[in-house]
Amino acid sequence: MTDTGMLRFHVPEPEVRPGGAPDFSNVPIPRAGSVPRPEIDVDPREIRDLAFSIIRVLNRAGEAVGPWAGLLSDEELLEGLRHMMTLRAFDARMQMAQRQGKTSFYMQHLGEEAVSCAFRKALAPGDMNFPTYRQAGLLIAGGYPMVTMMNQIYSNEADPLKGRQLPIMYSSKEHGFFSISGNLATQYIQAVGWAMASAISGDNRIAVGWIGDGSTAESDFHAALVFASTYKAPVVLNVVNNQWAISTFQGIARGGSGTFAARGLGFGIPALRVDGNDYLAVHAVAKWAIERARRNLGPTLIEHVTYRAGAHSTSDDPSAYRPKAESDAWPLGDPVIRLKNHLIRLGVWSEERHAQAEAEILDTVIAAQKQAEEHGTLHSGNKPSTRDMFEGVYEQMPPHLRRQRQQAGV
Amino acid sequence: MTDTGMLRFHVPEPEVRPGGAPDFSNVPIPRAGSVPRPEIDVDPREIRDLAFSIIRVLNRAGEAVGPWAGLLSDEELLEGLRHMMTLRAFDARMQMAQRQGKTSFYMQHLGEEAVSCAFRKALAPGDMNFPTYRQAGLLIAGGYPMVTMMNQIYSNEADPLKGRQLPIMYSSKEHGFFSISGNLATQYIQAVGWAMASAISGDNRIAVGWIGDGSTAESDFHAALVFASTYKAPVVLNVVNNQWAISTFQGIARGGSGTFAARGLGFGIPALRVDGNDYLAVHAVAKWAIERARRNLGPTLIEHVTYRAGAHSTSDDPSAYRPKAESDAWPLGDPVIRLKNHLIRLGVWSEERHAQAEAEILDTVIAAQKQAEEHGTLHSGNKPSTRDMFEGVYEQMPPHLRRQRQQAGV
Amino acid sequence: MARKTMIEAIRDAMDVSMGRDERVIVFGEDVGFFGGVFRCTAGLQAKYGKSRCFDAPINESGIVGAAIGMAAYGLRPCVEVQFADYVYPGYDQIVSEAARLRYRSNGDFTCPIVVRMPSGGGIFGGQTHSQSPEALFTHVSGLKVVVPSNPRDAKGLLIAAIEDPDPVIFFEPKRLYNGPFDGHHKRPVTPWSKHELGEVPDGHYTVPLGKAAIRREGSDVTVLAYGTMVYVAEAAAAETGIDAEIIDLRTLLPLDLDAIVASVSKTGRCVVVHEATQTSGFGAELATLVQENCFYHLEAPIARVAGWDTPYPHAQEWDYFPGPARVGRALVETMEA
Amino acid sequence: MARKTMIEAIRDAMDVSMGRDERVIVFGEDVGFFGGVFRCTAGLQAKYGKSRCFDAPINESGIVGAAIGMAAYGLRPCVEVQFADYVYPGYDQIVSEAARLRYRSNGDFTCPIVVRMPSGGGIFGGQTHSQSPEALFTHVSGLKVVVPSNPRDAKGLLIAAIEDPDPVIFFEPKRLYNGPFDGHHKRPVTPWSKHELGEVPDGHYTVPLGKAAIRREGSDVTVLAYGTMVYVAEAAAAETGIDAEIIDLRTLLPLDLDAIVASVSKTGRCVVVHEATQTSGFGAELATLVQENCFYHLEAPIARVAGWDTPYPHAQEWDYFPGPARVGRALVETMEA
Ligand SMILES: Cc1ncc(C[n+]2csc(CCOP(=O)(O)OP(=O)(O)O)c2C)c(N)n1
Ligand SMILES: Cc1ncc(C[n+]2csc(CCOP(=O)(O)OP(=O)(O)O)c2C)c(N)n1
Ligand SMILES: [Mg+2]
Ligand SMILES: [Mg+2]
Repeated sequence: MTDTGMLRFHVPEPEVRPGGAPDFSNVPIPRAGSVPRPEIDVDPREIRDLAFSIIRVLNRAGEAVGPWAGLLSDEELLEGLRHMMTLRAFDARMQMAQRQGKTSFYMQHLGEEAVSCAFRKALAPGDMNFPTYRQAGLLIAGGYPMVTMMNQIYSNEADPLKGRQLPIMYSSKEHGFFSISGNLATQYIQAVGWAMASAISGDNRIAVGWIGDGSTAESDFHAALVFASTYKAPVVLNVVNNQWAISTFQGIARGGSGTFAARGLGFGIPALRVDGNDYLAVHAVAKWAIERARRNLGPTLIEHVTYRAGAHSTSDDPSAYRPKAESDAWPLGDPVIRLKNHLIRLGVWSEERHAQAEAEILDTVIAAQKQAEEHGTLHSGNKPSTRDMFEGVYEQMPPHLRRQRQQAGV
Repeated sequence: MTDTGMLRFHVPEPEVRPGGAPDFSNVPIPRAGSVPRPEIDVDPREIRDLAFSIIRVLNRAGEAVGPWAGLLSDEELLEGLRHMMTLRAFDARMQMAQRQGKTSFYMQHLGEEAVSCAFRKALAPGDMNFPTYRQAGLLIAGGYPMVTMMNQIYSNEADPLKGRQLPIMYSSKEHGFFSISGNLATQYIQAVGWAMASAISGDNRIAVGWIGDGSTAESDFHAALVFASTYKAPVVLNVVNNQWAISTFQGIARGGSGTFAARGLGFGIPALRVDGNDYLAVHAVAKWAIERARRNLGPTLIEHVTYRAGAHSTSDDPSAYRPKAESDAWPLGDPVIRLKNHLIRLGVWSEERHAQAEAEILDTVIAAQKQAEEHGTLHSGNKPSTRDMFEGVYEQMPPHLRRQRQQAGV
Repeated sequence: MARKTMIEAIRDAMDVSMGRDERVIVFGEDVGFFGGVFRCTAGLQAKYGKSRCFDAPINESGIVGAAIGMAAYGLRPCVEVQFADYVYPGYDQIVSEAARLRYRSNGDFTCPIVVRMPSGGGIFGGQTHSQSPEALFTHVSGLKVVVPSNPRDAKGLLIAAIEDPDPVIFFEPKRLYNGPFDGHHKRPVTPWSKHELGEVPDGHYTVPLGKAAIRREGSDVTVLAYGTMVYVAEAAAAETGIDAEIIDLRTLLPLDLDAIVASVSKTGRCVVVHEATQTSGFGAELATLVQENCFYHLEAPIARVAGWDTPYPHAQEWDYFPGPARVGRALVETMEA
Repeated sequence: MARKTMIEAIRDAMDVSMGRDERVIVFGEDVGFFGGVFRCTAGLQAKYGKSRCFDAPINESGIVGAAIGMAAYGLRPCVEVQFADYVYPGYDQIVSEAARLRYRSNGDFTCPIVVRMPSGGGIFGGQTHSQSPEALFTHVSGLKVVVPSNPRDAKGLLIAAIEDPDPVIFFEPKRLYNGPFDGHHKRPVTPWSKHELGEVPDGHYTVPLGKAAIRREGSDVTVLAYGTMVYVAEAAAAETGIDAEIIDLRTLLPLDLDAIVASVSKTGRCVVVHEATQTSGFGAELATLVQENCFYHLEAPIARVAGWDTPYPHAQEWDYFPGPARVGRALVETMEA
């Protein structure tokens, strides 16, 4: 045996822990506008670099620059801002509702609003998302009623899911939003299956998979990439890299690859990284990938580089594992502020109008909340019936469940 | 919705099916000696090309050329030839034994002998392989007694596994050969775990994972790469691409990536492709990767490009799904013949000595077989006892198994 | 009416279903060009094209997961897992996703998939080609679990499964593929062409899920069995001369409890048999239901005959397999108890 | 002797084991720096270093698979699956690999691993944070399955599990982490600091695997329970005034059948309770064993009280949870039968 000395065990560590000063100076951030926009039918091998860069549109001055800019009208941008502000207000209210005991659990999007809101606007009716629990922007930007979302969160009598699911585990086929599973990554391969089905059926609808940075480590991520690569499925596979998986920093899932987009390289799948806090960049990259899929050019992997500014969920307290100020130090800024500044720069928005919009949106959210609470909250008011608990396990209730329902006296 | 017409479903197909004329002209085969040999501590990003080339040492003229040549002495090469010839003879006899009803099942290595035989010689005592069912060369080249292998295949009274396992599912800790599982890919992450344990323990032994081309699609392949990448585990991860997974051509598992080695790129793991029918090339690449692991430089992924010349197993008939002549058309030739020609070229071997060695080896195998058959075969002679069936489920037999053994009357 | 092997009957079920309904598609490892290692899908790709019958990568989670996505889209995938022993990598998708989708989305999305897989031992397949993991699925609400025992049922049950609006796990006792095997492994097996239940109607028909069949009427003791064990039980009854009523459950979930209760109430005795390991096997559920529902009719303890609680061994296959001798002994003991 | 919560007791067990044996290592999702979402491993990384307690990627198959490789090397990994509901991606590694390794290699390689996971409901965790999948493991030969119900046992059983030469699945009823919960969800829970079994001896001790404990002696009826249901059964007995003998099984596999048979032979009646869905739950095995072994002592059918055969609902948590009212009703019915 060659004597090469003792092996040492390597465990990656984040740069800073609570008590330390956050430092993202080693995260390379390319200038906005600097990354080229390849042709839609580019050979994936020619754009391997895009897996290691970051596509950005909005620069520090609030201008939209470079080849990925110019896709959205002022009205569309204003609408986008409103969606993100709505999602943020919605989150704040529901977070509070949970603290008030009106429901058991909540998960917010703070800092990540651009990702799902902007992506949604690049989709066509009939396309299907397979979301995780952190893409409610797909619903908000898709016009799904906030009251219905709240009814689900409250598990009240008007909950479309009859109280059966954890709060925020929405489902709306009509709005292209697949039933959220609490199990990580399972839905990624399902998105590929849905896309395969669309191709098998000669349809032109495409599917969109969503996964978090931490969850890319899960094996179904691999299943999804293998199937997407082999069958050239019309699917966009999104990785939302918000730097954290509960208390675990992204380096544990990512390992030595440098980026999550890099995972696509091993499958011949075009892989792009995008500034996830840049509404315009997310939208432009989404458009590109969606067009590829719809033109039967196959799957695209997109890593959205963002930051989870809030806690993982209402059960989590991030101060135990990361510096409090880390969020402020995050070099890609805040998606709402960045789009606001851009609109102000464009001359179609102002601080006053923003403050006013904020107030209006809050009113709308509060009004929706009031309406939802008329149908009850988790522990008070009307609730889904115990009978509902026995329904829908199968299309037709089998005899043993019927007997159990009788035993339950309902 | 953009009207982009109908999606079409894509299913990859092999170039030829039975009835067609085999054609590998589209498989790019680099010249022997043309691929550089990087420094052992190279940055993986600098050698991405190696995932798309093929490292070869033996040229058509039977010379060993290029930067990967020159590691093995004549004696070592002669020994390597003997190992491969032994494995081939062993396979032929056991295949026949299965046909004669002496056991239930057999799987041979025809055409792939170089991979496991050459790899084994690059390992040090104490290193641990996590093999699939097609690396018996690790045992043959490691000096594991053929009779013991046969006893296992026959499930006879001397079977070290007491008749419990399918034929060829060997296990020998002493010989660095982890118990084979019939379940594909499961052992790949176990290899990584073993390597992590070695690093945790400050040991200097390394682990080696083995998987087939088809099985890389399995999710545990991903688990292995994630863990290996994250913890820089001292492990060599081998993919034996023998072009087929039972009736399924490699394109179904590989998809659009071009090669299996490419999978490593997404993890920052150095990935090399090697001519799996070239004993010298396999050995040289194995040495390189093993040294990396032992020097704590982390994992390496190696794709061994070879061809399964025989049937998948004794239960399979490949003429149903691929042209009979495909094996002869395989551009990388036969590993035994190539090494033989090299040794002849070196002047240390001849056709006569080869024929003589063949006869001698056959005698040795037949002698071993005779010895094994004295202990019985699956359906005749002595066998492991029924009592053995109840042993070893746990270290200590729990009461319910004791009761069952009583019921069984043994 | 043609005589068919169980393989042919299963293939016929998929053929008929694909012919009637464009949404039915078939995929799995080696099922496309080659037609499956047991040849259950042979010819389907040639007949229906590569888009409706194709090879899958070796990833059982991917196969089931993709099928779930396809079902959510509106197709009706019928997928093959090469051996039941290899279903575990797909277990999460089945348990956490397929089984829960209708419930958790309140019917917004549903999951009409069939997961077919050869199960059971008796072919010297060792621990990884012999398992009977049905009890791991009967514990999962939202699934249906089917185990046919003959070609006629296999076809009708598989068509019913494909048409069912919910996910169905479909076990194919591989030892029965070519003939009714009664556990007498040294005797030649009668081929299906010589067996009444090898007569398989042409075209479309269904055998409803959730209905058992009485294979042998009798008054002494009720035997609850499914798959291969139906024939083992028949042999045991014949050899012991005990007038057993043999119920072939066919569907384990939902279970035909009425048929079971009616029979045991009549016989007052019950023997439960299966190939799977005994502890926490489906026999435990059966025995428990019988004692819950027929307690006052029972004249003897309900006996179980099952695989021993060990992995399935290779050489000791016939010591492991619960053959007619063991079942016969249980019948005798139950009668004498 | 200090009073500890169940979380502290479990942490203590790992601490003691890591202190005594260098081969013991601990990893899982969020278990390293942070110390686990339930804080069961808090402080272990700081004390033993990153090589012996670390964060794992979110891949349950990887966690178990790596642990198996480590065990084959010679370490003794004790890994955490964040919730029992998320064990399924690791199911194949547990069933096909950990459980079979000793057998298939005839002891050449062994697999002394512990897979810990919080299980059970009562915390409004919905269908993915409430499951009790123990029966999916009791069917698998080669595994041991443990469910502690109090801090003292939890520590002793976990140390025993870590020292056991075979793979152990260790369920931690999360509703008991902070106190003995009896199903009266509207009443405040007594903390462990006020409960006798919250007294946890310092240092090393074991509670042997495979031995049940009698929590309440009684003569009317035997209640077989484990985990949270032990306290629900206690409440039901107290509220109905029925003199129940309550057996806390502690280990489901291997099972302490002697204790069960002794008790039922004495009482002649038996009620089995668990949180998991009823069909093919571990209660089926228990009821079957009781009727097999105590048939002639039984004066009434063995009753099961279990989770309904639906996914675990969110809003209807207390309609689903088998609380003291349902258990009490079963006790009364069993006494009146
Ligand atoms: C299969 C599975 N394992 C573990 C969990 C527990 N869990 C819930 S969220 C989470 C972290 C996910 O992190 P990431 O994928 O980065 O998504 P993020 O929360 O950051 O959006 C974990 C481990 C789970 N839900 N499912
Ligand atoms: C989990 C699992 N799924 C399916 C199988 C059935 N099976 C056995 S070998 C095989 C093909 C493997 O092909 P490959 O990985 O290329 O290895 P090769 O046989 O070519 O060496 C399949 C599908 C299995 N053993 N395990
Ligand atoms: Mg994250
Ligand atoms: Mg292969």
